[in-house]
Amino acid sequence: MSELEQFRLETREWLEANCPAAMRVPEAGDDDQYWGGRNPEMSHPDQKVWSDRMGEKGWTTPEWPAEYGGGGLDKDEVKVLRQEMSRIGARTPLHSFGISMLGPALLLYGTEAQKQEHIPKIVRGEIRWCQGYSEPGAGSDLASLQTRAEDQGDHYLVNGSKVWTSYADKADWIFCLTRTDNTGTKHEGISFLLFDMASEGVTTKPILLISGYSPFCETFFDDVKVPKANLMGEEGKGWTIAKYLLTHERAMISGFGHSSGKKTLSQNAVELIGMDAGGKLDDPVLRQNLAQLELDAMVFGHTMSRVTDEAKAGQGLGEAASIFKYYGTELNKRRFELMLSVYGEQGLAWEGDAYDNGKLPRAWLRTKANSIEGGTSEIQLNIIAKRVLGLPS
Amino acid sequence: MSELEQFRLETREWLEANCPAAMRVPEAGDDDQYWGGRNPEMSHPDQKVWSDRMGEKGWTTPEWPAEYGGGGLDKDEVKVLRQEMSRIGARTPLHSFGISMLGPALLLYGTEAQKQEHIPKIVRGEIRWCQGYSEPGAGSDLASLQTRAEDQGDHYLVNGSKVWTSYADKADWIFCLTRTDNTGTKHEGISFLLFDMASEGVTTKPILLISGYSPFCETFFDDVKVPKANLMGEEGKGWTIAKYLLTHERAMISGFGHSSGKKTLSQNAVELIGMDAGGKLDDPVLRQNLAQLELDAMVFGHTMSRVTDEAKAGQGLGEAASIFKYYGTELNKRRFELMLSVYGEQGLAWEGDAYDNGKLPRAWLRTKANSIEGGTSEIQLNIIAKRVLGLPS
Amino acid sequence: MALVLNEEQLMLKDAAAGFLQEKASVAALRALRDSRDEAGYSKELWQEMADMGWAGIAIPEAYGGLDYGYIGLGIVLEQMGRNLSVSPLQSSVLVAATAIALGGSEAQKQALLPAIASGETIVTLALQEGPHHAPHKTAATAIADGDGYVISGRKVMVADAHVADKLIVVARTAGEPGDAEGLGLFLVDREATGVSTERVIMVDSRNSGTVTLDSVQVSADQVLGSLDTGSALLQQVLDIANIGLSAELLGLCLESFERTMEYLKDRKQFGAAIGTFQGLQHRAAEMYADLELAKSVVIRSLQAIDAGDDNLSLLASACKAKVSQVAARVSNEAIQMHGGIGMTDEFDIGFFIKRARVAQQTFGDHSYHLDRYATLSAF
Amino acid sequence: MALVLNEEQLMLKDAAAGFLQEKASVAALRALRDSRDEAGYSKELWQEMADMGWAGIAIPEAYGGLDYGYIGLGIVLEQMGRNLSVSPLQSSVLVAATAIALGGSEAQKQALLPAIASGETIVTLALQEGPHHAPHKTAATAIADGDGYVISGRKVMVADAHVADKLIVVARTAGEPGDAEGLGLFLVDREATGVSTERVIMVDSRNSGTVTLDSVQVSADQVLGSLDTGSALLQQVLDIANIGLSAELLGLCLESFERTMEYLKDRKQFGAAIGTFQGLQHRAAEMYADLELAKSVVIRSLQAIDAGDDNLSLLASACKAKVSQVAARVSNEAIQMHGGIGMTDEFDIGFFIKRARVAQQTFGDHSYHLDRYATLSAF
Repeated sequence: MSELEQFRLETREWLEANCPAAMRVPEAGDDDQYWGGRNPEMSHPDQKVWSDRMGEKGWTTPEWPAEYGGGGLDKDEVKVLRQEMSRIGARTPLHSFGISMLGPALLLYGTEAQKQEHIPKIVRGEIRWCQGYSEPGAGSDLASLQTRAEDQGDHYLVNGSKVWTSYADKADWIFCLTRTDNTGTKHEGISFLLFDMASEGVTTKPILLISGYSPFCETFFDDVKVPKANLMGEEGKGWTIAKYLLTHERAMISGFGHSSGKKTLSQNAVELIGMDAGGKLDDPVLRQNLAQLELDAMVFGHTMSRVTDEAKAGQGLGEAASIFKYYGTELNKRRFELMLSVYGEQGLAWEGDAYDNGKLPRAWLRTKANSIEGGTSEIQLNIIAKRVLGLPS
Repeated sequence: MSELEQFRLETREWLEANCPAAMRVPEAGDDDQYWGGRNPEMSHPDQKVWSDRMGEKGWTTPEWPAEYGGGGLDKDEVKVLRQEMSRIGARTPLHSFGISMLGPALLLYGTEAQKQEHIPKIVRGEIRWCQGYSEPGAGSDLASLQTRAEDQGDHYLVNGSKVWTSYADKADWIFCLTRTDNTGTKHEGISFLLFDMASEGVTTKPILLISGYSPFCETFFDDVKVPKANLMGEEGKGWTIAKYLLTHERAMISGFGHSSGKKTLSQNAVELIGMDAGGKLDDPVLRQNLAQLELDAMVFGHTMSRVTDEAKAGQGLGEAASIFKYYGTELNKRRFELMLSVYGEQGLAWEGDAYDNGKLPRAWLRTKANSIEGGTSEIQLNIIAKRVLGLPS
Repeated sequence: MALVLNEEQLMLKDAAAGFLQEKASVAALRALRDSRDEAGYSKELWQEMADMGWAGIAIPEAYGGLDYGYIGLGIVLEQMGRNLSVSPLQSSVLVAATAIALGGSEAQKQALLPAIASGETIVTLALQEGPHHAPHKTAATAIADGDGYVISGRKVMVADAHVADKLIVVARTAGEPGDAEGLGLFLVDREATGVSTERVIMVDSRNSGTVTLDSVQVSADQVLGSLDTGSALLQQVLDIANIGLSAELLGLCLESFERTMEYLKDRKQFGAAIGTFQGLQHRAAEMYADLELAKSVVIRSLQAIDAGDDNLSLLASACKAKVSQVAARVSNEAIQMHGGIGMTDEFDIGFFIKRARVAQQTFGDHSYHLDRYATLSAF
Repeated sequence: MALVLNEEQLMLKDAAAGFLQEKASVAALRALRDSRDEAGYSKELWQEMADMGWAGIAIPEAYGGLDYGYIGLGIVLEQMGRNLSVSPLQSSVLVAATAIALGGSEAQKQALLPAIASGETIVTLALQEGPHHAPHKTAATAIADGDGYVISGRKVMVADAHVADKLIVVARTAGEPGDAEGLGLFLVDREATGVSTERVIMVDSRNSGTVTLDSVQVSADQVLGSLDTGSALLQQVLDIANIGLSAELLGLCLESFERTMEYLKDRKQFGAAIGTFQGLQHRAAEMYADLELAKSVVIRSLQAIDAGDDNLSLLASACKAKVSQVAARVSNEAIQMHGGIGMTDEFDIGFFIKRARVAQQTFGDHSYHLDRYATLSAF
């Protein structure tokens, strides 16, 4: 038996023994996601059990180095782990911006001490992180940020505010872009700080969205003291890290809205609308629009696979993330618009158990932010035009 | 009987007596259009007879002042004349850029002597005009024109070249934008000259288009002498006239492609493709695209009527021509693309009598220029954004 | 007819704009929503509107109306669209009064139209049964029983159901679900035995409702018009309703477009007003052209109702299809061009897209009407 | 399978690109057109291509081919698309050889595949009868007559008809026009008694032709495969043909897009390169994303042919629909972004839109395949 096969057997056995039955049931909604942190929220106590067990093995971050608590697995082993988890329908044990965003940047740009301090807690879900990027009034022009971090010898004094901070009200720590220098261009003088949200002077306020709920907050900093040791990367060079993370975020956001193995939208349409005499969906215009959407979604899937394969083969595309972000979010908006068409006027009810408390229209409205957050579609098109196509400024 | 009814009777009688039978047969193609000029081209000798008779009465330009040879009719009379011509299927007696373009500008900006000299010859089709606007390399940036007209005391010396001059090889005179001054902004120093294409130093060369034929020429001026009296408007203020004429041209070009009372495209599609079991066109995607086109064309027609009515009612829209140019030409391109879809692969044959010598694909290719000539679609969108919507530069 | 408003109509437009901006603006809608108002609309305001004659604007003078025609009603609806004003104008006046005026007996007209015009009675159409507009799929039945009928069925998405005094119930008297013919329209008291209604709050914060009819007895004189002409009457009512909704949508589109243009002029990024970016400029200009088309088809269609044009169905479908398409584009771009702030509940622009989608879906959206347009054009 | 080319395939791509740029560029197409060449393609060049193995690139080695699979053929087709190279590769290799390889008897394969692979024989499919691709509407008949068949009918839009040695004629052996089943494929000599061909020059300056079959006698051994499987075989051939045409269209799109981008960088107006205008930049970027999708579906589909995937029809229709849609957009924008010069025959960019539309229409365009995609997806 190959080593990999051996690994598969052991993994299977371990998962069987350690994944609680309740964690093999699909998540019914966002409430079933486990985000860890100092005061974890749970819809079921086994969420923490499952996350802790996986975190202990480092399997919440299987590909991260073992020296910082990660799983230390190679690519093939990671694939096996995912396959085995999927085989028993195991839930993602831990959702975390520490894993999806900060961690990769920390491994690349953090000091040894920072890695030692923060990564194991991310792996084990002990600290929940949020991201402090956007500011009121800055919008797409992220680098124009104004939150100031003044050098006070052993610490920075941070003043300013952030907006669109996802789950700031639930996070323990923040990774935050601040301005330590005003004299250069706007991309210079930005510094990347890590600090505790429990620090004195930090307050948060949730933002209500048009969808009626929101993970977003405004976050205010009033004379917050941040030790110098919490500077990540060089002072004034934070924009490099920010760009790295933005690219990461773009790839994530474009992943939204993929069907989760349930019925396709066209299958739902057939059930809701029925067929005509010729065996075609009894709404010919909607049928065409659905066909175009599903075809495009399929081909977009091929494109993500191709780009991944090209990267592996060293034929990398470079700026692929911008295409994914642009096309993926626009596709997702199209998909939800068509969902409204499929579900009809009844799909627009906002309240009441009979109408799932407006789950569809709320999700639809939420998609409108996809092409705004993490760099608008317009920004992505600018990036493609200039960096990929080399069109002049 | 009202005066108008009296006029109708007389007109009817005159037309019956003067419109040759051959001129009551619909034009079979561009060859049947009569353009007049010193050496008129004819597919039938009665074309000249008909044009001359109408020109004599001023009815080639019924609404122009009688003192310059025009018909001097009021709006209601013009309408009656059109109705009566249409009643017997009378052809347009004279096609002319003198009528559609230069004339209105002459009446507005010309000196008395210029009007006296040129307008009667336009009305009677004695002189065929062409337009010298675009230059090689200028494209949409019309005002960057380089053709120079040097002041030589009693005349200008014109040097340079023009491109996209429709029928320059068949025209007798040209109205031409030239640069008399280089010192100001590009819109200043432009002068509007009229001159004889038979002048020494004028040569023309036809441009072959992708559609295989073309009315367009390149036109070269090599030390052409133009008398000072042929300056229209003030020296250096030609851009005002040019803009006036461009607006005129835009409205004309957007009028292309209107169905001439024959079958609609969807009716043709039904004949060529047939119906499905449910009584719908047996190509559901094409059906939707056709429906959207015909609906948009109908509503675009409403829009042209509405804007005309608003102008009459003094609720004018101002920059309507840009919308018409933009939307009308884009609509026309869409229409021809759908025609290709309706006529299928056979519609793409290029030669041979059986395939009408490629009339359809040639016309289709020709439409591609609609959104380029007379100000590109992009220029129109810029105009709408800035002048109508007031968006900042 | 010239495709312009005459002086009287222009005055009406200005008056409506002024009144609604003051009393029935987006702020008023927000207040209704946040107070979780029981009725879902302001009765006082509705009475003021009725006192100005709006509830009877298209109703003949003989029945207590102003007789300004549907062009008049369309003008008011457009302004209500601009302000997202909430009232029973759509349900009771645009739809129900139209059905009664077109199909009702003299006695029915006398009994109901003045009451609608005065604002005292609210009537609504109970038509839809499934998720989509599909009148021919009506399954609710009206079975002859002595002199009258017994109606049973379940209706969804009935506008203002829980505040209506009367319902116009569409029920099948012949044929099978799927048949275009065989439908009857019946006047039913909302409080009649066997009728129950349940309020549903929609994404646009307006009233919809589910109506259950359990062996409801109606007398023969409650049939609107005759049973033979029910399907044709319904089509005529729906054509007019769709044109009216298009007028409302047009107002909504114009307002959100104008607000967006203002935002593009004010909002600065990368050191410049974002309205200077040609990418946004071209999209704005394309939308402007679209809006010009929408304006044209709306006024043309409203005039066609009043003129009794015989191609009204074709025009109505063209109108609703085009305006729905434009509304989808304009309302989406309004959010996108506003960026993050457009996503917040605090900012008003998000209210427009919510109302837009409901009005688009009501009585058939772009898909439905583009298909119908093709069918009516014989292809 | 990884959606990338392997090293051998990358070498083939480079070799094809180099060869075609040198010998079969747009200039060569222009020369063929302007000289009104009798054959409509260069026989010498075709022989060179065949000598390099291209005519047998997807044909198994046992029949004289290179056995590089359809991914190999697709690579060459993409480069031919980039250069608008004219040859019988589509008609004789992509379509006819595929039909013979998939459906032919051992004797038919032995007789024809090596001859096609060597470039010595040209075979073409005679399928279409009306203006549109609609195989099930085939009306040409093949009536059993002793051991053989008598074929009558009229075929249009037969690629390379007047220069082909053999035709594969689709004719009905059972059922009525409109039935999907009952079609047979017959090998017919172009010079057989009763066959007449007439050349038609298309907008892309390529050969098409009309073929009239007047009681043409064929023996039983000229049936390709069996009559029972004719319709299925035809569908399989058409799926592969559409994927191959998509590969050609992809090359055409990439080339005209790249030329357009170069033009945007070079061309100056209003004092700046027109490529600085954001309106054009955003459209270019959107097209770029579209092209990335087109690339993906083409390579995925080519691989699926070679892998024998069982959902090939769905993929083939997705591929042709998507690539046709992208081709329409990119070729139109190429003209528009070039402005006036793009309209002149002297400038090469106009040749791309001409070839694009023919390849889009051949064997079904976006409309046809989007409909088929929905049908195959059971909705």
